[in-house]
Amino acid sequence: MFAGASAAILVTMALALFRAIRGPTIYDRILAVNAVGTLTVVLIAVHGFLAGRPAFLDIALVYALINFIATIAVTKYVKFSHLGHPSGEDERGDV
Amino acid sequence: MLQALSLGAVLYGLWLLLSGHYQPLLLGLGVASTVVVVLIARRMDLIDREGHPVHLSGRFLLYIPWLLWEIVKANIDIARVIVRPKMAIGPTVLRLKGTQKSELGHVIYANSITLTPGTVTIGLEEGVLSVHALTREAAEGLISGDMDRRVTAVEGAADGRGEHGA
Amino acid sequence: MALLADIASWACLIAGSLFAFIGAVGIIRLPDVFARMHGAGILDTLGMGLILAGLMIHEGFTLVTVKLVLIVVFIFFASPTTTHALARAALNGGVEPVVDGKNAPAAETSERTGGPSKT
Amino acid sequence: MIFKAVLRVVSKLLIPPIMLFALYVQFHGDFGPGGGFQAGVIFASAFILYALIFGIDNARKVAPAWATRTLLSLGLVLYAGVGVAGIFLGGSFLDYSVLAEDPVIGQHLGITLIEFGVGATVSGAMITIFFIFAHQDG
Repeated sequence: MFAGASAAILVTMALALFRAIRGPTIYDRILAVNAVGTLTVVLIAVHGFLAGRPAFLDIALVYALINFIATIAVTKYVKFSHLGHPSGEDERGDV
Repeated sequence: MLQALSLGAVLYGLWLLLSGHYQPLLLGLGVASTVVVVLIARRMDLIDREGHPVHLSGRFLLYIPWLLWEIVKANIDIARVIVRPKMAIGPTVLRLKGTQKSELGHVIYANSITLTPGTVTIGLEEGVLSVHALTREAAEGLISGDMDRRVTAVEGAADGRGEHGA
Repeated sequence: MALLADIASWACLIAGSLFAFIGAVGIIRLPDVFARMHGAGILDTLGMGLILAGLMIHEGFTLVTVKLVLIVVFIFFASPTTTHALARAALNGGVEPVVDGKNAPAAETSERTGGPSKT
Repeated sequence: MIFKAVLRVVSKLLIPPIMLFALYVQFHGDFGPGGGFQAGVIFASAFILYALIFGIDNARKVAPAWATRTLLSLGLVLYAGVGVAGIFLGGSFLDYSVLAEDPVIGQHLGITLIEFGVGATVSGAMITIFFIFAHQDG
Protein backbone atom coordinates (compact mmCIF):
# COMPACT_ATOMS: atom_id res chain seq x y z
CA MET A 1 0.00 0.00 0.00
CA PHE A 2 2.94 2.33 0.59
CA ALA A 3 4.23 1.43 -2.85
CA GLY A 4 0.94 2.61 -4.34
CA ALA A 5 1.13 5.87 -2.45
CA SER A 6 4.73 6.35 -3.63
CA ALA A 7 3.66 5.81 -7.22
CA ALA A 8 0.84 8.35 -6.85
CA ILE A 9 3.25 10.87 -5.37
CA LEU A 10 5.70 10.32 -8.23
CA VAL A 11 2.96 10.90 -10.81
CA THR A 12 1.94 14.08 -8.98
CA MET A 13 5.55 15.21 -8.94
CA ALA A 14 5.77 14.69 -12.69
CA LEU A 15 2.73 16.94 -13.15
CA ALA A 16 4.23 19.66 -10.96
CA LEU A 17 7.54 19.35 -12.80
CA PHE A 18 5.70 19.87 -16.05
CA ARG A 19 4.63 23.28 -14.78
CA ALA A 20 8.15 23.98 -13.58
CA ILE A 21 9.47 23.31 -17.09
CA ARG A 22 6.69 25.14 -18.90
CA GLY A 23 6.90 28.31 -16.83
CA PRO A 24 5.98 30.81 -18.26
CA THR A 25 7.16 33.16 -15.52
CA ILE A 26 9.93 32.50 -13.04
CA TYR A 27 7.32 32.62 -10.25
CA ASP A 28 5.43 29.69 -11.77
CA ARG A 29 8.64 27.74 -11.71
CA ILE A 30 9.40 28.59 -8.09
CA LEU A 31 5.85 27.65 -7.11
CA ALA A 32 6.08 24.33 -8.93
CA VAL A 33 9.49 23.52 -7.51
CA ASN A 34 8.23 24.32 -4.01
CA ALA A 35 5.34 21.92 -4.59
CA VAL A 36 7.80 19.27 -5.78
CA GLY A 37 9.77 19.87 -2.59
CA THR A 38 6.72 19.27 -0.42
CA LEU A 39 6.00 16.10 -2.37
CA THR A 40 9.58 15.00 -1.83
CA VAL A 41 9.12 15.37 1.91
CA VAL A 42 6.06 13.15 1.74
CA LEU A 43 7.83 10.70 -0.55
CA ILE A 44 10.76 10.37 1.85
CA ALA A 45 8.38 9.75 4.74
CA VAL A 46 6.41 7.13 2.80
CA HIS A 47 9.59 5.51 1.60
CA GLY A 48 10.79 5.28 5.19
CA PHE A 49 7.72 3.21 5.98
CA LEU A 50 8.13 1.20 2.79
CA ALA A 51 11.69 0.32 3.75
CA GLY A 52 10.72 -0.21 7.38
CA ARG A 53 13.14 2.44 8.59
CA PRO A 54 11.26 5.29 10.26
CA ALA A 55 14.60 7.04 10.83
CA PHE A 56 13.96 8.45 7.37
CA LEU A 57 11.62 10.90 9.04
CA ASP A 58 14.59 12.92 10.25
CA ILE A 59 15.63 13.32 6.64
CA ALA A 60 12.08 14.32 5.69
CA LEU A 61 12.12 16.98 8.41
CA VAL A 62 15.48 18.28 7.19
CA TYR A 63 14.16 18.36 3.64
CA ALA A 64 11.07 20.32 4.68
CA LEU A 65 13.32 22.81 6.38
CA ILE A 66 15.75 23.18 3.51
CA ASN A 67 12.83 23.48 1.09
CA PHE A 68 11.41 26.37 3.11
CA ILE A 69 14.70 28.23 3.38
CA ALA A 70 15.66 27.56 -0.22
CA THR A 71 12.35 28.85 -1.56
CA ILE A 72 12.66 32.02 0.51
CA ALA A 73 16.25 32.48 -0.64
CA VAL A 74 15.37 31.98 -4.30
CA THR A 75 12.40 34.33 -3.98
CA LYS A 76 14.57 36.96 -2.42
CA TYR A 77 17.25 36.47 -5.04
CA VAL A 78 14.74 36.81 -7.85
CA LYS A 79 13.25 39.91 -6.28
CA PHE A 80 16.44 41.76 -5.46
CA SER A 81 19.03 39.98 -7.61
CA HIS A 82 21.18 39.39 -4.56
CA LEU A 83 20.87 37.86 -1.14
CA GLY A 84 22.08 40.72 0.98
CA HIS A 85 20.12 43.58 2.32
CA PRO A 86 19.07 45.77 -0.58
CA SER A 87 21.11 48.91 -0.72
CA GLY A 88 18.47 51.18 -2.19
CA GLU A 89 14.85 51.00 -1.09
CA ASP A 90 15.77 49.48 2.23
CA GLU A 91 12.27 49.54 3.69
CA ARG A 92 11.43 46.60 1.49
CA GLY A 93 14.36 44.71 2.84
CA ASP A 94 12.76 41.34 3.17
CA VAL A 95 11.27 38.92 0.78
CA MET B 1 14.04 36.36 31.40
CA LEU B 2 10.87 34.44 32.15
CA GLN B 3 10.26 34.12 28.45
CA ALA B 4 13.78 32.83 27.87
CA LEU B 5 13.12 30.17 30.50
CA SER B 6 9.83 29.17 28.93
CA LEU B 7 11.46 29.03 25.49
CA GLY B 8 14.08 26.78 27.02
CA ALA B 9 11.39 24.54 28.49
CA VAL B 10 9.61 24.29 25.14
CA LEU B 11 12.86 23.50 23.33
CA TYR B 12 13.82 20.87 25.87
CA GLY B 13 10.42 19.26 25.42
CA LEU B 14 11.08 19.25 21.68
CA TRP B 15 14.46 17.60 22.33
CA LEU B 16 12.86 14.86 24.42
CA LEU B 17 10.28 14.22 21.72
CA LEU B 18 12.88 14.11 18.94
CA SER B 19 15.45 12.09 20.81
CA GLY B 20 13.73 9.01 22.15
CA HIS B 21 16.96 8.01 23.93
CA TYR B 22 16.78 8.78 27.61
CA GLN B 23 20.32 8.08 28.80
CA PRO B 24 22.04 10.56 31.10
CA LEU B 25 24.57 11.56 28.43
CA LEU B 26 21.96 12.51 25.85
CA LEU B 27 19.73 14.20 28.41
CA GLY B 28 22.72 16.28 29.48
CA LEU B 29 23.60 17.12 25.89
CA GLY B 30 19.96 18.15 25.47
CA VAL B 31 20.27 20.61 28.34
CA ALA B 32 23.49 21.99 26.87
CA SER B 33 21.95 22.31 23.41
CA THR B 34 18.88 24.05 24.81
CA VAL B 35 21.03 26.53 26.70
CA VAL B 36 23.13 27.26 23.61
CA VAL B 37 20.06 27.77 21.43
CA VAL B 38 18.38 30.05 23.98
CA LEU B 39 21.56 32.12 24.26
CA ILE B 40 21.82 32.48 20.48
CA ALA B 41 18.11 33.32 20.26
CA ARG B 42 18.63 36.02 22.87
CA ARG B 43 21.55 37.36 20.89
CA MET B 44 19.40 37.37 17.76
CA ASP B 45 16.73 39.22 19.77
CA LEU B 46 14.11 36.61 18.91
CA ILE B 47 12.63 36.19 22.35
CA ASP B 48 9.72 38.54 22.80
CA ARG B 49 5.97 38.29 22.63
CA GLU B 50 6.18 37.82 18.86
CA GLY B 51 8.96 35.30 18.67
CA HIS B 52 7.74 33.21 21.57
CA PRO B 53 3.98 33.75 21.85
CA VAL B 54 3.42 31.28 24.63
CA HIS B 55 0.71 33.50 26.09
CA LEU B 56 -1.51 32.61 23.13
CA SER B 57 -0.98 28.88 23.17
CA GLY B 58 -4.12 27.89 25.08
CA ARG B 59 -6.54 29.81 22.92
CA PHE B 60 -4.55 28.92 19.82
CA LEU B 61 -5.03 25.23 20.53
CA LEU B 62 -8.77 25.82 20.62
CA TYR B 63 -8.55 27.64 17.30
CA ILE B 64 -6.71 24.82 15.49
CA PRO B 65 -9.64 22.35 15.15
CA TRP B 66 -11.87 25.03 13.66
CA LEU B 67 -9.12 26.05 11.25
CA LEU B 68 -8.51 22.44 10.21
CA TRP B 69 -12.18 21.93 9.51
CA GLU B 70 -12.25 25.13 7.42
CA ILE B 71 -9.21 23.87 5.51
CA VAL B 72 -10.92 20.56 4.77
CA LYS B 73 -14.09 22.27 3.55
CA ALA B 74 -12.17 24.76 1.39
CA ASN B 75 -10.03 21.95 -0.04
CA ILE B 76 -13.09 20.03 -1.16
CA ASP B 77 -14.62 23.14 -2.72
CA ILE B 78 -11.51 24.09 -4.65
CA ALA B 79 -10.77 20.51 -5.67
CA ARG B 80 -14.27 20.32 -7.11
CA VAL B 81 -13.70 23.53 -9.04
CA ILE B 82 -10.42 22.28 -10.46
CA VAL B 83 -11.64 18.90 -11.68
CA ARG B 84 -14.64 20.29 -13.60
CA PRO B 85 -13.92 20.31 -17.33
CA LYS B 86 -14.81 23.99 -17.49
CA MET B 87 -13.43 25.61 -14.39
CA ALA B 88 -15.90 28.00 -12.82
CA ILE B 89 -13.36 30.37 -11.37
CA GLY B 90 -13.73 34.08 -10.82
CA PRO B 91 -10.45 35.39 -9.44
CA THR B 92 -10.73 38.60 -7.49
CA VAL B 93 -8.47 40.68 -5.32
CA LEU B 94 -10.08 42.10 -2.23
CA ARG B 95 -8.89 44.19 0.65
CA LEU B 96 -9.73 43.29 4.21
CA LYS B 97 -9.15 45.03 7.48
CA GLY B 98 -7.88 42.71 10.18
CA THR B 99 -9.30 43.70 13.55
CA GLN B 100 -6.41 42.19 15.51
CA LYS B 101 -4.44 44.49 17.74
CA SER B 102 -0.91 43.25 17.28
CA GLU B 103 1.07 42.32 14.23
CA LEU B 104 1.29 38.79 15.53
CA GLY B 105 -2.50 38.60 15.26
CA HIS B 106 -2.40 39.96 11.73
CA VAL B 107 0.17 37.34 10.81
CA ILE B 108 -1.95 34.53 12.25
CA TYR B 109 -4.90 35.85 10.28
CA ALA B 110 -2.89 36.21 7.06
CA ASN B 111 -1.43 32.72 7.33
CA SER B 112 -4.82 31.22 8.15
CA ILE B 113 -6.20 32.81 5.00
CA THR B 114 -3.33 31.46 2.92
CA LEU B 115 -3.61 27.99 4.41
CA THR B 116 -7.24 27.81 3.35
CA PRO B 117 -7.17 26.95 -0.35
CA GLY B 118 -9.12 29.39 -2.47
CA THR B 119 -7.70 32.43 -0.74
CA VAL B 120 -4.11 33.67 -0.66
CA THR B 121 -2.86 36.71 1.20
CA ILE B 122 -0.75 38.64 -1.28
CA GLY B 123 -0.13 41.72 0.81
CA LEU B 124 -0.18 42.75 4.45
CA GLU B 125 0.37 46.37 5.28
CA GLU B 126 -0.51 47.81 8.67
CA GLY B 127 -3.44 45.55 9.23
CA VAL B 128 -4.87 45.79 5.72
CA LEU B 129 -4.70 42.51 3.87
CA SER B 130 -4.86 42.09 0.11
CA VAL B 131 -6.37 38.71 -0.60
CA HIS B 132 -6.50 36.89 -3.91
CA ALA B 133 -9.60 34.71 -3.99
CA LEU B 134 -10.06 32.02 -6.61
CA THR B 135 -13.85 31.77 -6.48
CA ARG B 136 -16.70 33.99 -5.49
CA GLU B 137 -17.68 31.66 -2.67
CA ALA B 138 -14.22 31.78 -1.15
CA ALA B 139 -14.27 35.58 -1.29
CA GLU B 140 -17.70 35.74 0.32
CA GLY B 141 -16.61 33.40 3.06
CA LEU B 142 -13.86 35.82 3.98
CA ILE B 143 -16.00 38.93 3.75
CA SER B 144 -18.37 37.43 6.31
CA GLY B 145 -15.53 37.95 8.78
CA ASP B 146 -15.89 34.75 10.75
CA MET B 147 -12.20 33.91 10.61
CA ASP B 148 -11.26 37.47 11.51
CA ARG B 149 -13.39 37.32 14.66
CA ARG B 150 -11.94 34.00 15.69
CA VAL B 151 -8.33 35.12 15.23
CA THR B 152 -9.08 38.24 17.25
CA ALA B 153 -10.48 35.97 19.94
CA VAL B 154 -7.25 33.95 19.87
CA GLU B 155 -5.32 37.13 20.49
CA GLY B 156 -7.41 37.79 23.56
CA ALA B 157 -8.77 40.98 25.03
CA ALA B 158 -5.93 41.97 27.32
CA ASP B 159 -3.18 41.75 24.75
CA GLY B 160 -3.21 45.22 23.29
CA ARG B 161 -0.09 46.55 24.94
CA GLY B 162 2.32 45.48 22.23
CA GLU B 163 5.51 43.58 22.69
CA HIS B 164 8.20 44.25 25.21
CA GLY B 165 11.67 42.98 24.56
CA ALA B 166 12.94 40.16 26.72
CA MET C 1 -9.30 -3.09 15.69
CA ALA C 2 -6.17 -3.58 13.62
CA LEU C 3 -8.33 -4.04 10.57
CA LEU C 4 -10.17 -0.80 11.31
CA ALA C 5 -6.89 1.09 11.64
CA ASP C 6 -5.67 -0.42 8.38
CA ILE C 7 -8.81 0.68 6.60
CA ALA C 8 -8.54 4.20 8.01
CA SER C 9 -4.88 4.36 7.06
CA TRP C 10 -5.66 3.17 3.54
CA ALA C 11 -8.45 5.70 3.18
CA CYS C 12 -6.22 8.53 4.32
CA LEU C 13 -3.44 7.53 1.93
CA ILE C 14 -5.80 7.25 -1.03
CA ALA C 15 -7.61 10.48 -0.25
CA GLY C 16 -4.33 12.29 0.31
CA SER C 17 -2.89 11.04 -2.98
CA LEU C 18 -6.08 12.10 -4.70
CA PHE C 19 -5.96 15.60 -3.24
CA ALA C 20 -2.26 15.94 -4.07
CA PHE C 21 -3.01 14.86 -7.62
CA ILE C 22 -5.87 17.35 -7.93
CA GLY C 23 -3.61 20.05 -6.55
CA ALA C 24 -1.00 19.28 -9.18
CA VAL C 25 -3.71 19.31 -11.87
CA GLY C 26 -4.65 22.72 -10.53
CA ILE C 27 -1.07 23.88 -10.80
CA ILE C 28 -1.19 22.91 -14.46
CA ARG C 29 -4.71 24.01 -15.39
CA LEU C 30 -5.23 27.28 -13.56
CA PRO C 31 -4.60 30.39 -15.62
CA ASP C 32 -1.98 32.47 -13.82
CA VAL C 33 0.55 32.25 -11.02
CA PHE C 34 -1.77 33.59 -8.34
CA ALA C 35 -4.49 31.12 -9.25
CA ARG C 36 -1.93 28.31 -9.30
CA MET C 37 -1.06 29.08 -5.71
CA HIS C 38 -4.47 27.71 -4.74
CA GLY C 39 -3.63 24.42 -6.42
CA ALA C 40 -0.33 24.32 -4.57
CA GLY C 41 -2.30 25.13 -1.42
CA ILE C 42 -4.39 21.98 -1.82
CA LEU C 43 -1.24 19.96 -2.29
CA ASP C 44 0.46 21.52 0.73
CA THR C 45 -2.45 21.17 3.15
CA LEU C 46 -4.80 18.28 2.60
CA GLY C 47 -2.67 16.30 0.15
CA MET C 48 0.41 16.26 2.34
CA GLY C 49 -1.60 16.20 5.56
CA LEU C 50 -3.76 13.21 4.71
CA ILE C 51 -0.87 11.08 3.45
CA LEU C 52 1.10 11.75 6.62
CA ALA C 53 -2.06 11.16 8.68
CA GLY C 54 -2.35 7.78 7.00
CA LEU C 55 1.20 6.99 8.07
CA MET C 56 0.40 8.16 11.61
CA ILE C 57 -2.60 5.84 11.86
CA HIS C 58 -0.50 2.98 10.53
CA GLU C 59 2.21 3.63 13.09
CA GLY C 60 0.04 4.04 16.16
CA PHE C 61 1.07 6.17 19.09
CA THR C 62 4.87 6.28 19.15
CA LEU C 63 7.69 8.77 18.80
CA VAL C 64 7.59 8.19 15.05
CA THR C 65 4.10 9.66 15.07
CA VAL C 66 5.44 12.64 16.98
CA LYS C 67 7.97 13.26 14.21
CA LEU C 68 5.24 13.02 11.58
CA VAL C 69 3.22 15.56 13.55
CA LEU C 70 6.27 17.82 13.67
CA ILE C 71 6.64 17.60 9.89
CA VAL C 72 2.97 18.50 9.41
CA VAL C 73 3.20 21.40 11.85
CA PHE C 74 6.36 22.68 10.20
CA ILE C 75 4.83 22.58 6.73
CA PHE C 76 1.67 24.27 8.03
CA PHE C 77 3.84 27.13 9.24
CA ALA C 78 6.18 27.22 6.27
CA SER C 79 3.85 26.71 3.33
CA PRO C 80 1.69 29.84 3.69
CA THR C 81 4.81 31.86 4.42
CA THR C 82 6.55 30.84 1.22
CA THR C 83 3.33 31.36 -0.72
CA HIS C 84 3.02 34.85 0.71
CA ALA C 85 6.66 35.65 -0.08
CA LEU C 86 6.23 34.35 -3.61
CA ALA C 87 3.04 36.37 -4.15
CA ARG C 88 4.76 39.54 -3.01
CA ALA C 89 7.76 38.83 -5.20
CA ALA C 90 5.49 38.23 -8.19
CA LEU C 91 3.62 41.49 -7.58
CA ASN C 92 6.89 43.28 -7.18
CA GLY C 93 8.17 41.70 -10.37
CA GLY C 94 5.27 43.13 -12.34
CA VAL C 95 2.98 40.10 -12.62
CA GLU C 96 -0.60 41.28 -12.22
CA PRO C 97 -3.28 38.87 -11.05
CA VAL C 98 -5.87 38.10 -13.71
CA VAL C 99 -9.17 39.19 -12.25
CA ASP C 100 -12.62 39.15 -13.74
CA GLY C 101 -15.45 41.30 -12.53
CA LYS C 102 -15.29 45.04 -12.60
CA ASN C 103 -15.70 45.43 -8.86
CA ALA C 104 -12.18 44.25 -8.13
CA PRO C 105 -9.94 47.06 -6.98
CA ALA C 106 -6.66 47.63 -8.74
CA ALA C 107 -4.51 44.63 -8.15
CA GLU C 108 -1.54 46.54 -6.87
CA THR C 109 -0.28 46.21 -3.37
CA SER C 110 -0.04 49.31 -1.33
CA GLU C 111 3.73 49.02 -1.31
CA ARG C 112 3.70 50.41 -4.81
CA THR C 113 0.79 52.78 -4.57
CA GLY C 114 2.09 54.18 -1.32
CA GLY C 115 -0.69 53.30 1.06
CA PRO C 116 -3.91 51.39 1.41
CA SER C 117 -6.55 52.89 -0.81
CA LYS C 118 -9.62 51.58 0.95
CA THR C 119 -10.45 49.01 3.50
CA MET D 1 13.95 49.28 9.95
CA ILE D 2 10.57 48.00 8.91
CA PHE D 3 10.27 44.35 8.05
CA LYS D 4 7.30 42.73 6.48
CA ALA D 5 5.34 41.05 9.20
CA VAL D 6 4.57 37.53 7.98
CA LEU D 7 8.12 36.46 7.25
CA ARG D 8 9.52 38.15 10.32
CA VAL D 9 7.10 36.53 12.75
CA VAL D 10 7.29 33.06 11.23
CA SER D 11 11.06 33.05 11.08
CA LYS D 12 11.26 34.32 14.65
CA LEU D 13 9.14 31.34 15.63
CA LEU D 14 11.04 28.79 13.57
CA ILE D 15 14.71 29.69 14.01
CA PRO D 16 15.17 28.37 17.59
CA PRO D 17 13.59 24.96 16.82
CA ILE D 18 15.72 24.69 13.67
CA MET D 19 18.88 25.29 15.67
CA LEU D 20 17.79 22.76 18.27
CA PHE D 21 17.07 20.27 15.53
CA ALA D 22 20.57 20.82 14.16
CA LEU D 23 22.06 20.00 17.55
CA TYR D 24 19.80 16.95 17.81
CA VAL D 25 21.14 15.70 14.48
CA GLN D 26 24.65 16.45 15.72
CA PHE D 27 24.40 14.30 18.81
CA HIS D 28 22.29 11.44 17.46
CA GLY D 29 24.64 10.41 14.68
CA ASP D 30 25.02 7.04 16.40
CA PHE D 31 21.32 6.21 16.30
CA GLY D 32 19.99 7.47 13.02
CA PRO D 33 20.90 9.33 9.90
CA GLY D 34 22.90 12.37 10.74
CA GLY D 35 26.20 13.43 12.11
CA GLY D 36 28.49 16.38 11.97
CA PHE D 37 28.19 17.46 8.36
CA GLN D 38 24.42 17.49 8.21
CA ALA D 39 24.15 19.18 11.58
CA GLY D 40 26.58 21.87 10.48
CA VAL D 41 24.57 22.56 7.36
CA ILE D 42 21.27 22.76 9.26
CA PHE D 43 22.76 25.02 11.89
CA ALA D 44 24.16 27.27 9.19
CA SER D 45 20.81 27.28 7.41
CA ALA D 46 19.17 28.72 10.53
CA PHE D 47 21.68 31.56 10.39
CA ILE D 48 21.10 31.98 6.68
CA LEU D 49 17.36 32.26 7.27
CA TYR D 50 18.06 34.92 9.90
CA ALA D 51 20.30 36.78 7.48
CA LEU D 52 17.72 36.58 4.69
CA ILE D 53 14.94 38.00 6.81
CA PHE D 54 16.71 40.45 9.09
CA GLY D 55 19.48 41.53 6.74
CA ILE D 56 23.13 40.72 6.37
CA ASP D 57 24.27 43.47 8.71
CA ASN D 58 22.20 42.23 11.64
CA ALA D 59 23.34 38.68 11.00
CA ARG D 60 26.94 39.85 10.97
CA LYS D 61 26.33 41.46 14.36
CA VAL D 62 25.05 38.16 15.74
CA ALA D 63 27.82 36.09 14.19
CA PRO D 64 30.80 38.36 13.55
CA ALA D 65 33.59 37.32 11.22
CA TRP D 66 35.96 36.43 14.05
CA ALA D 67 33.33 34.17 15.60
CA THR D 68 32.66 32.14 12.47
CA ARG D 69 36.39 31.92 11.72
CA THR D 70 37.11 30.78 15.26
CA LEU D 71 34.34 28.19 15.02
CA LEU D 72 35.76 26.97 11.73
CA SER D 73 39.29 26.61 13.01
CA LEU D 74 38.31 25.23 16.41
CA GLY D 75 36.47 22.41 14.69
CA LEU D 76 39.54 21.62 12.63
CA VAL D 77 41.80 21.77 15.69
CA LEU D 78 39.46 19.46 17.58
CA TYR D 79 39.48 16.99 14.71
CA ALA D 80 43.26 17.04 14.33
CA GLY D 81 43.71 17.06 18.10
CA VAL D 82 41.71 13.88 18.56
CA GLY D 83 43.67 12.30 15.71
CA VAL D 84 47.06 13.28 17.12
CA ALA D 85 46.02 12.28 20.62
CA GLY D 86 45.59 8.80 19.20
CA ILE D 87 49.23 8.81 18.08
CA PHE D 88 50.50 10.07 21.44
CA LEU D 89 48.56 7.44 23.32
CA GLY D 90 50.23 4.72 21.33
CA GLY D 91 47.86 4.14 18.43
CA SER D 92 47.76 5.50 14.92
CA PHE D 93 46.17 8.72 13.62
CA LEU D 94 42.44 8.82 14.47
CA ASP D 95 42.72 5.62 16.48
CA TYR D 96 39.83 6.01 18.89
CA SER D 97 40.32 2.82 20.86
CA VAL D 98 43.28 4.13 22.83
CA LEU D 99 41.51 7.30 24.00
CA ALA D 100 40.14 5.64 27.11
CA GLU D 101 40.85 2.57 29.20
CA ASP D 102 37.93 0.74 27.66
CA PRO D 103 38.23 0.68 23.83
CA VAL D 104 34.45 0.88 23.38
CA ILE D 105 34.14 4.01 25.51
CA GLY D 106 37.19 5.41 23.77
CA GLN D 107 35.65 4.85 20.36
CA HIS D 108 32.42 6.44 21.47
CA LEU D 109 34.21 9.47 22.86
CA GLY D 110 36.43 9.80 19.82
CA ILE D 111 33.58 9.65 17.33
CA THR D 112 31.50 12.15 19.30
CA LEU D 113 34.38 14.61 19.46
CA ILE D 114 35.27 14.16 15.79
CA GLU D 115 31.65 14.67 14.76
CA PHE D 116 31.50 17.79 16.88
CA GLY D 117 34.61 19.10 15.18
CA VAL D 118 33.16 18.37 11.76
CA GLY D 119 29.89 20.08 12.70
CA ALA D 120 31.61 23.20 13.96
CA THR D 121 33.84 23.43 10.90
CA VAL D 122 31.01 22.88 8.44
CA SER D 123 28.67 25.40 10.04
CA GLY D 124 31.45 27.97 10.28
CA ALA D 125 32.42 27.41 6.66
CA MET D 126 28.82 27.50 5.42
CA ILE D 127 28.05 30.76 7.22
CA THR D 128 31.28 32.28 5.92
CA ILE D 129 30.56 31.18 2.36
CA PHE D 130 27.05 32.61 2.56
CA PHE D 131 28.31 35.97 3.79
CA ILE D 132 30.93 36.11 1.06
CA PHE D 133 28.32 35.39 -1.60
CA ALA D 134 25.78 37.79 -0.17
CA HIS D 135 28.15 40.70 0.03
CA GLN D 136 28.56 40.64 -3.71
CA ASP D 137 26.56 43.15 -5.65
CA GLY D 138 24.04 42.25 -8.32
